[in-house]
Amino acid sequence: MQALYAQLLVGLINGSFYALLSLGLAVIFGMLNIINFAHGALYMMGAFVAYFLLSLGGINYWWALLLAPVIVGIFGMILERTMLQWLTGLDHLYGLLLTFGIALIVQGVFQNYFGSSGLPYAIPDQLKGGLNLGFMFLPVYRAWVVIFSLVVCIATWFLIEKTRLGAYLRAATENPTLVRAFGINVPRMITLTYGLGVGLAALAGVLSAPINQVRPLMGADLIIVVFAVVVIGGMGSIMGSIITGFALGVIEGLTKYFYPEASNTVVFVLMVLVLLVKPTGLTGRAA
Amino acid sequence: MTALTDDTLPVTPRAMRDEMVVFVVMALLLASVPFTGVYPFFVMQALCFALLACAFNLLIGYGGLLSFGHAMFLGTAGYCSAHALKVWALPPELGIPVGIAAAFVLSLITGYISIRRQGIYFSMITLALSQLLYFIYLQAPFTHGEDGIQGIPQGRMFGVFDLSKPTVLYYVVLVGFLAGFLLIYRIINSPFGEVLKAIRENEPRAISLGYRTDQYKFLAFVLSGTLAGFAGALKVFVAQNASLTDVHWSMSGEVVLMTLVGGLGTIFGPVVGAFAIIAMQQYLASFGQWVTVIQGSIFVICVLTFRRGVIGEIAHYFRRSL
Amino acid sequence: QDKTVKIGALSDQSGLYADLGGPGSTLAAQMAVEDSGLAAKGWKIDIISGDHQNKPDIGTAIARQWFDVDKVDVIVDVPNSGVALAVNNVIKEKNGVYINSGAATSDLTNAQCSPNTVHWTYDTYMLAHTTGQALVKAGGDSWFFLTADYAFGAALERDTTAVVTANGGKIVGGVKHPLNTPDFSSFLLQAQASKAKIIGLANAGGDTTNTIKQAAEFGIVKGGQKLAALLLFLTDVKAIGLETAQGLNFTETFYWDMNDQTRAFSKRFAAKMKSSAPPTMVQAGVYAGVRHYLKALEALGGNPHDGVKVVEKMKSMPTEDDLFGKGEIQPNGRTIHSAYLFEVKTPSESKGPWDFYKLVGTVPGDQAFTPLSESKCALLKK
Amino acid sequence: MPETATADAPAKTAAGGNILQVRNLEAWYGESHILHGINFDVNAGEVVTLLGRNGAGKTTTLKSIMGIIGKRTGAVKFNNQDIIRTTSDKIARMGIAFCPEERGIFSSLDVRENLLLPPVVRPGGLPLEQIFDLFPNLKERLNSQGTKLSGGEQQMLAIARILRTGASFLMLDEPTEGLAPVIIQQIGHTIARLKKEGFTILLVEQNFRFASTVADRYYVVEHGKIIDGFSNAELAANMDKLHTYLGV
Amino acid sequence: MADEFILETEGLTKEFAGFFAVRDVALKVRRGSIHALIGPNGAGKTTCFNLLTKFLKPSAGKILYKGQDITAMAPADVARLGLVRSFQISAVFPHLTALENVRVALQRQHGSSFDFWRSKSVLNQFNDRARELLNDVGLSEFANTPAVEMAYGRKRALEIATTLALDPEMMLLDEPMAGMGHEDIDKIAALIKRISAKYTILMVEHNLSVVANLSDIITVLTRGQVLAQGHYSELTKDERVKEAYLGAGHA
Ligand SMILES: Nc1ncnc2c1ncn2[C@@H]1O[C@H](COP(=O)(O)OP(=O)(O)OP(=O)(O)O)[C@@H](O)[C@H]1O
Ligand SMILES: Nc1ncnc2c1ncn2[C@@H]1O[C@H](COP(=O)(O)OP(=O)(O)OP(=O)(O)O)[C@@H](O)[C@H]1O
Ligand SMILES: [Mg+2]
Ligand SMILES: [Mg+2]
Repeated sequence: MQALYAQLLVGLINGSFYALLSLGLAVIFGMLNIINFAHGALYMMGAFVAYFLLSLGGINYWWALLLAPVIVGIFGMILERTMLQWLTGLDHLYGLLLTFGIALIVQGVFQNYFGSSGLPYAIPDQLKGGLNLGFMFLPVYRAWVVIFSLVVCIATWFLIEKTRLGAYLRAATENPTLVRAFGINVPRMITLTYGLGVGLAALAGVLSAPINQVRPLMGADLIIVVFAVVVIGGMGSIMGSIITGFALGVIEGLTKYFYPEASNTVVFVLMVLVLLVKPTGLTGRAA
Repeated sequence: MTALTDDTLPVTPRAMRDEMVVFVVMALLLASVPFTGVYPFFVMQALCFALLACAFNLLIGYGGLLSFGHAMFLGTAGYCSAHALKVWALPPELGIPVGIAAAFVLSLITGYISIRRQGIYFSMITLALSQLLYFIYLQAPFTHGEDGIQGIPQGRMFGVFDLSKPTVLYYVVLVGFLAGFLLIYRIINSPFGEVLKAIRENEPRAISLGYRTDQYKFLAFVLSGTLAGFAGALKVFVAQNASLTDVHWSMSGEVVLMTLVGGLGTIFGPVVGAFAIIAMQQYLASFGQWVTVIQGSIFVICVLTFRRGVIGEIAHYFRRSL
Repeated sequence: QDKTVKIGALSDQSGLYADLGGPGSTLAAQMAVEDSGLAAKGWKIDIISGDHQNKPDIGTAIARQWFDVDKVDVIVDVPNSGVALAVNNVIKEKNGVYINSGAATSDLTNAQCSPNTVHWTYDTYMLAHTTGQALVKAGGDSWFFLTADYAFGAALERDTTAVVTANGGKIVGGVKHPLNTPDFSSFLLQAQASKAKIIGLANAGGDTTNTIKQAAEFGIVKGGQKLAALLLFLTDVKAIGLETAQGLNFTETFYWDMNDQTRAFSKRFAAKMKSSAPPTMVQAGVYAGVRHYLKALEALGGNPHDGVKVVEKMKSMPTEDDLFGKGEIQPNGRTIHSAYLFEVKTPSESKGPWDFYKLVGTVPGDQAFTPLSESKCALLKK
Repeated sequence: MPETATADAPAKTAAGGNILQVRNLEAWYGESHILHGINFDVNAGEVVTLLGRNGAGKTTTLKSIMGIIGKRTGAVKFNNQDIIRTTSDKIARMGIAFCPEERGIFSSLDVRENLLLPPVVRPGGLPLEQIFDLFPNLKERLNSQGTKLSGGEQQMLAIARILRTGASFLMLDEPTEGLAPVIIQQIGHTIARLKKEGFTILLVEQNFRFASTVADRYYVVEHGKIIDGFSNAELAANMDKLHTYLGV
Repeated sequence: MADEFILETEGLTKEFAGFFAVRDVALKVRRGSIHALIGPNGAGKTTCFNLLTKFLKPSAGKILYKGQDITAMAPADVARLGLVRSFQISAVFPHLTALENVRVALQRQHGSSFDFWRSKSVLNQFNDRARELLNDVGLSEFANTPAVEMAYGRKRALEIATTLALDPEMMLLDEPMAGMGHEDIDKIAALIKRISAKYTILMVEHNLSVVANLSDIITVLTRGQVLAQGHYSELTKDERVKEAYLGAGHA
C-alpha cells in the first residue's frame, strides 16, 4: 500500500512535466492552430540555455528559470516571424511539417556541437536533499517541480481563459483577417503567443535539466507522448491539457508499478479509448 | 482540411491524356534503368516507397484524411511476408499475398476504429494505433524485436524468376509498382473517386445528397492500407529484412514528407517525392552528422517555398492536373 | 597483386551512438591506415563513411551500394545490434569483410556468425560475465535488475543472472522498463524497496544515464546500494558527470589511461577530435581492427578482394596492438582480449577532464568471452 | 469599459464635409482583376448605398477600403488621409468598422465574447442595453456558442458588435440578408438613428426596397466600376435606369 | 388519408441544454404543394429542417414521411428516400466544377458509386442531364467553372440544381434566395414554381414577395412553436403574425 502512495506521488511529478509541456502545445495549437512539433526541441533548448548560463556565465538556476524561457521565447518569436507566419490559413499539416523540420535542424545542430550523450546539470544547492515521508524518500527538488508547475499552469490558464487575450486569440485563429479588421494587431499578438508557448516549453526544460540529462534528443523522445496528452485532453483546451497532463502522469506511474512493460504504451491505449468515446478528446472543441 | 488541396484542378479529358503520356514516359524510363548503369537497388527501394506514398496520397489527397500511421501497414505486411518466406518457406508469389492480406485485415480493424474521427483527431488516432502496434511488434517473438527478421530468402517467383538476380528482382518490383500505381490511378478516376472528392470538399453536403460518407471513407482507408501493405511486401524482397523502422512513427512521417515534396493530391507527385527523399537519404549518408540538419532544412524550404510540391508546382504552372 | 583497399566506416553519425562511434570511428580508421605505413609501400587505401541512422534498411542499402558501386572491401564499426545483424547478412552475401566494433549482440559470433565477420571490442556475454562475476566476488551477492524491455536487455539480464547465481549470488527482483523511458523514479523506488545490494542496469544509452542520474537524486547510492551498469561508455560518464556517477561499476575493454601506449594514442586521437575527447572502446576497437586487417592484407601480399580469404588470414594471425595488447580471433570471429572492471572516481580523485576510472579488476580474455564450447556458431562444426 | 459613454457623439468631421474619397481603386484576388477603377465619395453623416448585381464587386470595394484585399491600387482617403497602404488594424483604429457579408461569427467564442470582441476604438459607441433593445434575441442567447445561433441571429450579432466600438464610419455588407421583416425594419430605424447621431454609413444592399428607405445617395457598381450615381431625390427619375442595371 | 400528406410531424421537439429551439411542432405538408415556413430569426426553422433531415436528433416527437416513421433514420438514408435539403449557408463542392457538382448528385442513384475499379468515363452518361439542370438554373455557361470561383448567388443556384439532380420527391429549401440579386430571385422563383409541379417543396424564406407569390400554404413559427398557419392573405391580417414577424410597418 505504501509503495502505491509513493508511485502515485512520483506519477504526479511526471505529470507536472507533461502538464507544462502540453500546456505550451495547447496554447500554440488552440490559439495559433499550429501543431508545434518543434516543442520538444525547444524544451531541449531551455535545458541547454540553463546549462550555458551556468557554465559560461555563472548564472544560477533561479535566474535560468527566468532567463531561459525568455531567451528561447525570443528565438521562438523569430521563428514565428520569419517562417510560421507565412503559413497562416493553411492546413495544420504544413505547420506540423515546418516545425518538424525546425526540430530536426535544432536537434542536429546541438548534436553536432554537444554530442548525443548530453551534459550534466546539478540540482541547485537550495533544493538538494530529500524528505523522508515514511512511505518514500521524496527529493526536495521533485516537490518543488510539482508546486512550481502547478502555479505556472494555473497562471497561464488564467491569462488565456480569463482575460480578453484568450478571446482575441481564439477568434484570430478562426479568422485572422476579420479580427485584424477590428483593430487588433494580429500578427504581433500571434508572435507573442507563440513566444509564450515556446517559453513554457523552455521552462519545462530548465525544470528537467537537474533531473534528466541535458541531451539534444531529450525532447524528441517526449514529444509524441505530450502530443497524446494534448489530444486526450482535447486539442487546444488549456484546462484539458493541464488536467490530462497530471492525470496521465499518475496513470503512467501506476502502470509502471503494476505492469511496467506497458508504461510507454498506456498513453496510446488511453488515447484510442478516449477518442472512441469522445471524438474530440475530453474537453475539446470540434476540429 | 480544404487548404491542403486548394489547387486541385478539374480533370478534363485533355488532362487525362496528359497523364497517360506522362505515365508511359515514366514506365519507359523506369524499365530502362537496368541498362543505364543506375544502381538498381536504389531505384527498387524508391519504387517501394513510391507505391507506399501513392497509397497514402489516395487517402489524404483524394479523401482528405491525413493518416499519421501508415507505417503500420508497411511494417505489418513486411513482417508477415518475411515470416511467410523465411519460416513457412513459402514461394514469393504466396509470400506477397500473405503480407497484403495482413495489411488488409489490419486496415479493416484500424479503419473501423478511426474512420469516424475528424481532422486532426483522425491523424492522432491513426498515430496512436500505429504506436500500439509498434510496441506489440517490439515484444512479439516472431518479429525478433529490435533485431528484426534478417536474411530473408528471395526465392524464385512462380518457380522461374530468380529474385536473387538484381535485374529479375528489379523487373518484378517494377511490375508490382506499375500495377499498384495503375490501380490507384483508376481508383482516383473512378465513380468512387468522384464521390470521395466530393466528400473531401463538403461532407455534410454529400450526406444530404444521400451518401453514407463513412462507408466511402472506410473503403478508401482499406484500399489505401492494403496497397501500402503491397508496398511493404515488395520491400521485403528488396531489403531482405523486416525491422521496427518500418513501423515506427517516423516512417509514417517520412511518407507524409515524400507526398508533400512531390505534391499532395497529384498523381505523380508521390512518386517524384519518394525518389527525391530516398535519393537524398542515400546521398546525405556520406554527410555524416549533418544529415538531420540538411533534412530539416529541406522540410522547411519545401513548406515555405514550394508548398504544392514538385509536381504540384509544375501542374500549377501549366494549369494541368498531373 | 592489387594494392588498393577501400574501407567503409558505417556508423550512427548523428544519433544515440554518434559519440561513442560516429565520426570518431572514421578518425580511428584513418589513423589505423596512417599508422600501418602501407601508403609508403605502394598501397592505396581509401576510407568512406556513412550514417546508418540506426535503421537496418538504410544500413543494408548503404552496405549493398558500397559493395556494388563503390567497391568497398571492408565495413567497420556498425553500432546498433539490429543494423549490425542486417549488415552482417549483406556482407556475407557480397563476400566482403566485416569488422564490427560497435555492436553489443553476441549473436554476431554465435547463432548468426559468418565467415566474413570479425567482432572486436565487446559483446553482451562479456559485459554480463565480467561485471557479474567481479561484483559478486566483491560481496555484491543480491541483485535487482532494471532491464530494458527488448531482446538486448533480456540477453544482458539472462547472462548476468547466470553468472551471479553460478557465483553464489541471488536475484531478489527486477523490473522491465520500456525502451527510452524518460523517468525512472518509479522503477528506482522499487529497486530501493528490494534492498538488493546491487542494482544491475541491463539497459543502454540514455536509459542508463538517466537511471544513474535519478538514482543519485533518490539517494540510492548514499543509502548503501551499488549500481552496476552492464553497458556504459566513457562518453556516458562524461555526460553524467563525476558528481553523479561516482562509485559506479562497469566493464570496458579499453580505457585511454591504461598505459603509456594507450595514452600516447589517445593524445594523438584527441588532438584531431572536434570535442578533444579521447577514444572510446568502440573507436579503439575500430583502430585495432583495421590495423589487424591491414596486417593480414600485407601478409597476403595484396588485396585478393575475397572476404572469406582475408578473414581466414586474420584469424590465423594473433592480434597485437597498442590498445588491446595481445589477443586472438577465434574461429567464430570473436576477438579475445582482456576485459576490465572499472569504478568511477569521485570528483576529488579525478585530476583531469577525462580522468574518470579506477581499475578494479581484470578478467583475461579466455574467461571473459563465450567459451567456444558454448558457442552455437555453425563455423565451429566443420 | 467605455460602453457607458453614451453622451459623446462620435467625432464628427465638418458636417457635410467629405469623409471618404475613393479614386481609381483597383483590386485583385490573386490573378483575377476584380475592381477596375472605382470612384466615389461619401460625406460625413450620410448613408450611401452601393447597388449592383451579384459579382459586380461591391463586397470587394468594401474590403479594399478596409485594407483586407491583398493587392489594391489607387487612392482611398479617409479624413483626408490616404489609407490605401495602411494595414487593416490601423484603419480600424482610425474609426472605420466593417460588417462582412459572411458575418464572421467566431465559433470558438460564445455570443457574449463575440459581441465584446472588437476593441472600443473611441468613445461614442452604443451601450450594451441599447444593443439588446435592438436585438433582444442576443440577450437571451448570450452564453451559447456563436455559430449555434440561427442565421439571422448571427447577422444581428455581426451588426451589433461593431456598433459598440465607437467607430464613426460603418460599412455594412448586406446587413438585411436572412433577416425577418420585423428585424429589417428595426435595422432601418437603427440606421436612421445612427445617422442622426452623426455616424456615416456605407451600405451594400441587394434589397433595394430596404435601401431606398435609408439611403441618401446611391452608386451603381458593374464589372468593377461605378457606372452611375444619384441621390434619393433623383430616385424616381432614375427608376428606369435602375431597372436595366439591376433587373429590379 | 395517408397519401394526402407527404410529411407529417407530431410533437416534434428539440432542446439544447434547456433551451427549446423547437417545441411540440405538428406540421403537415401536403403532397405537391409549396409549403413555406416563416418566422422571426431564431424561431427554429433551420432546426426544424435539421430535425426533418436527421442532421439533428429530435428530443421528442415523431416524423412520418410518406407514412413511414423516419424518426430514427440516418441522414443519408433519409436523402435516399427522396427527402432532400439545401443549406442556409451555401453548400457546394468548391473545387469541383459546376458540372461535376451536379454529376455527383446524379451519380448517387446510379448505384455505381462504390465501383473503384471502373473508369469514371461511365459518368459521362450523366453529362447531358447535368447540363440540362444547369441550364434550368441559368448556369449553362459556367459548367466548367469550379464552384469556388462563382459569385454567391450563382452558388445558390448551383446548389438548387444539385438538389434537383437527385430527383427528390420532396425538397427542403432553406432560404434559397438569400443573397441573390433581383434578377436571379425571379429566375429561381420561376424555377421553383415550375418544379413544384413534380415535387413537394418545404421552404424557409424571408423574402416576403417570394413567399407571397409562391407558397400555397404558410406556417408561421415563433419561439419554436407554431403560431399560425394559412394563406398569405390571411396571415397578413393576423395581428400576432404582424407583431412577431412582419413588423408594424407592414402594409
Ligand atoms: N476569393 C475570391 N477569389 C477569386 N475571385 C473572387 C473571390 N471572391 C470574389 N471573387 C470574384 O470577384 C467578383 C466580385 O465579387 P464581390 O464579392 O465583390 O461581388 P458582390 O458585388 O459583392 O456580389 P454579391 O452581391 O453576390 O455579394 C466576382 O466575380 C467573384 O466571382
Ligand atoms: N446546436 C445548437 N445549440 C444551441 N442552440 C441552438 C443550436 N442550433 C440552434 N440553436 C438555437 O435555436 C434557435 C433556433 O435556431 P434556428 O437556426 O432553427 O432558427 P431559424 O428559425 O432558422 O432562424 P433564421 O431565420 O435566423 O435562420 C436559435 O435561437 C439558435 O440560437
Ligand atoms: Mg457581396
Ligand atoms: Mg435558419
